Amino acid sequence: MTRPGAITPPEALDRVEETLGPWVEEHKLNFGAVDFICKPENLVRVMRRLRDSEHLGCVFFTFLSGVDRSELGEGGGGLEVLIHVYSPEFAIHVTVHVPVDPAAPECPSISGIYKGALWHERETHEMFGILFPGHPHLTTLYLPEDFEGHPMLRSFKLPTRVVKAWPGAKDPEEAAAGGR
Amino acid sequence: MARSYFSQYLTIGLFLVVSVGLVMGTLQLARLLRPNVPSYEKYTTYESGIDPIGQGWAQTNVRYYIFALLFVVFDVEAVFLFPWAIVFERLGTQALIEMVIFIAILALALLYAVKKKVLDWL
Amino acid sequence: MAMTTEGPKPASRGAGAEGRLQTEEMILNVGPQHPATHGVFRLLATIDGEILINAEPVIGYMHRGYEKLVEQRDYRQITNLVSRMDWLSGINNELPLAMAVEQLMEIEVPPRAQYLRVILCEMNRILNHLMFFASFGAELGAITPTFYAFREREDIQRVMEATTGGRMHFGFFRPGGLKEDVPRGFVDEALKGVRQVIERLPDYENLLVGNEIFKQRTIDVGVLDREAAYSYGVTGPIARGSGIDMDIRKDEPYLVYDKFDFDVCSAPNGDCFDRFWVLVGEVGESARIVEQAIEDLPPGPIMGKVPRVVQAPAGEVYVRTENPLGELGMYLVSDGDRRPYRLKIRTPSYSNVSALSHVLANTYVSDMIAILGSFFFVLGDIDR
Amino acid sequence: MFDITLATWQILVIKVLVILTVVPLGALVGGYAEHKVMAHLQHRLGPMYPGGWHGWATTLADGIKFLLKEDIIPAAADRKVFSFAPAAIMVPIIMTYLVIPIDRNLVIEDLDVGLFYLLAIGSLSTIGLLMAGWSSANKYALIGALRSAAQLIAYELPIVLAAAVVAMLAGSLSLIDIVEAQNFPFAVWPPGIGLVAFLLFTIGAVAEMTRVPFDMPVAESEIITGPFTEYSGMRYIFSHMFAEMGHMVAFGGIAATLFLGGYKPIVPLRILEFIPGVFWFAGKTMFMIFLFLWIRPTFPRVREDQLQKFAWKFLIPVGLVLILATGAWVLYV
Repeated sequence: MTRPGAITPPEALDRVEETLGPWVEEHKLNFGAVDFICKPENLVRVMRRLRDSEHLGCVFFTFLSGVDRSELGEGGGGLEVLIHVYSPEFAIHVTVHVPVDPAAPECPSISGIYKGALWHERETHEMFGILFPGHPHLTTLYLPEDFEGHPMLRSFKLPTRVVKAWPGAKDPEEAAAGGR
Repeated sequence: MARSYFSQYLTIGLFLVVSVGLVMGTLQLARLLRPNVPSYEKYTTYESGIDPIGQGWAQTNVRYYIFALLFVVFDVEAVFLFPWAIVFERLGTQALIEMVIFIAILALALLYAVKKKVLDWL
Repeated sequence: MAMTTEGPKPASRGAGAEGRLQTEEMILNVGPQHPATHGVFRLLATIDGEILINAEPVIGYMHRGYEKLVEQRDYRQITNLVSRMDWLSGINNELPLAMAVEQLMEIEVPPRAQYLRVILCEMNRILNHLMFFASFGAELGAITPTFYAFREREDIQRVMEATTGGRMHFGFFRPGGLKEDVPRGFVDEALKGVRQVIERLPDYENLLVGNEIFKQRTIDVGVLDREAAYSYGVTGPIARGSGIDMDIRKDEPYLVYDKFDFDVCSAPNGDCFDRFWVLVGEVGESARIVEQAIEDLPPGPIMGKVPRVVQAPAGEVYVRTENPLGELGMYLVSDGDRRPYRLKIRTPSYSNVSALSHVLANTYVSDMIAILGSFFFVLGDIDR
Repeated sequence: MFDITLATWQILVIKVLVILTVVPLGALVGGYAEHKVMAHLQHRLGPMYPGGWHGWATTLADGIKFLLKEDIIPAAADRKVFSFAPAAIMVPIIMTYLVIPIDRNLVIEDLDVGLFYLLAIGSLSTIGLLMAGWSSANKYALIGALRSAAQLIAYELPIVLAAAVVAMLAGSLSLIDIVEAQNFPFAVWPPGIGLVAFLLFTIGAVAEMTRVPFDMPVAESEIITGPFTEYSGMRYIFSHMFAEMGHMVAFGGIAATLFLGGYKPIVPLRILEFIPGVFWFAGKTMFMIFLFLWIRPTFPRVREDQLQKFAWKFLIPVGLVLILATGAWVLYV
């Protein structure tokens, strides 16, 4: 941490807890980044606080995406929206996990707070099928408009791999055993 | 004098015919040599590889017509300038002063155009 | 240079004589097949004569679904896959993946490998920046810088080729270290290459930066203000051209970047000229880093203690590196398998280009090209 | 009415034939020079293979290739105008060669109003460009055509004013008279005036040829090739490549005639007169062409509005002042 004005991760965790305490859960440090879970209904308030609070100043929008944790094994969980923001002033990394209902995935749009989310939300929408109410123009970004399905969900299998397994050896043991 | 004058125009006419012939002849030669394999895609209008939105003959904002007007002003000036240019040495100072006045009027027109900001677009 | 930091000016139609004329706005497709878009990138431009009213970038023409593909492949295979995202800076793309796996597996990378990673990454950065130096000039109609920049690139590219066997897609970084050690003569050739760049760069710079027409075309054109840059998540030379001094190599030094002496180039105005100026400045800084790294290059192994099968333990990590075009981040979710459970790739060009429509409103059609050229992006990096 | 003997006809035909071989030849050599000069300015070799020696046949091969290309007229285009436009662009350019004196006696027709004729004929190609752009029914072509029209008329004026200065100095519009009036080339004498007029003319010429830095109408990174976007094969060559080269040779010749003393030796020395005028003329023309070629790899391109402002706010006022200065100089010095 050599950025002038940077604070250590534990300090950052304290500040986040102090500022956002009641609205977020399970704050912890994960490889130097503050990591917490936020319910969709609190998201807009939390993100605005993160950006505008003078103790945090997370004005830099890194990314927004989704994770389908349905096959992650024990303690996995369901579908979530993943947001990462950064504070250039204090060098704080914040990762926000927003669990959404897999049956009717919906998460408020934060594109009014971070303009960068405009594209990221469109991508997450088409890839995971998550709706972002409040987004001004929620259309497909990458996929053709008539594409069916949401490719990044775990239930969406890559047809090529279903039809035909990977032809080569996948790891050294297999290769030694006579694979290609 | 008259004869040579007309023969000069005859030369221009001949040259015009020959140069049109040169261009058209080459195009005809190309017609004999080139292939012709029509297909639908070849005859579509190019717009960066996708179907054009709207048509090419849109009524665009021609900001340039102001320049055309300005050009007319100055090109008319040129018409007067060349005859003057040849004889002004014989006519002397008076001719020069007259031209100064003429050019000053035109320069005023240009100045007016600049002041009206017709040269700025944004 | 005027110190304007506000966004694009509103259209104040100068001429009093017009206005009563009936004109139509015209929708013009710039791209996907257009000389100025560096690939299949489309800009849906609404124009009114020579004025660009607004422009909406349309992407996705070469979306390859990397985030899905990596879920089917093990970490070894992914190395070669991510190398193809940003085809101008292949080796930089491999770095965050290797680092993410190393962090989860707690692998210590030997110093020689770290130094070599720095050298290769910075040489790749020079290649990338020279490419944009070339293309920006070409877009503004100056063709000569293209050839000069490509001549310089070739010397460095040859060193990279001799080392890794590839000219664009290297596949050289592995979790734990490098594929193999550098060949004999690497040190001399690499030093020769970068010293040549340092020596000739001022000349090339003057070709454009010192040219009055170039200044006219770029200064105060396409201003991206600081707040918008933050909000859109703009990084790299573009953000630094808007007065943001973020550089991950300095802010959170990874590899051994904290051992070298280099400056973060930045410029305050956020116009095309500043972006370009930062880009050119970074070439020199990268060359300096390579010089220092080669001089201090320690001997030793190039591979840490890595198990035969790379299997990242369950966990999540976000690793970010300073790609030539900005912050390349990879959010790796692992369930302990040989394959990543989820790998979110945050590419710099994607965020940078999303800010384009903000900058492009109310400019000249000609400025659009200057702005596109100064928003250094690679299509593969946007579409992944 | 016309008392033209057979001999006059023969001479005329020979002259026409000579000029008509010079035009394509000049364009071919100009094209080759463009390849090679630019390559060497950029530390590279340029074409090396066609023809054997240093790729001398490159442009020839290019020409034959384009001759064999399919001619495509878009379905949406206005067919008649579209196919006629290349001729409308090319013919006026060829017509300019009519009055350029290659040697004291080698000129097709020494018109009394030669200079005036040159300017009048030269501005006709604008119509061809507009025809090409409009008939293509392509947005890029339309933008390009409007740009070319605006640019060509704007830069016509500096050329006209510079030419008027020459006419004032020489007291004649006949190009032969103009050459004869130059004991020293006008570009170096009279002091200052000639040089400024020469620069005005050169800048205007570069813009008229739509070459860098004034190549907005055909800026390939913005509007593909402007008015010629939809053209292919021989029509493309005539409307763009050949027209540009023909223009370049023509402007080189005109500049050599008006400012550099045409077919006369560069300094009025008796010893130098044993070299035929053709060589002097060719040398000066090539110098001008080299100048035009040199400009291209040196500059980026300017923006359309900057280009217009440069013409209207700088070049034209300078030209007007220059005319008055010339008048004063001729009368009182």
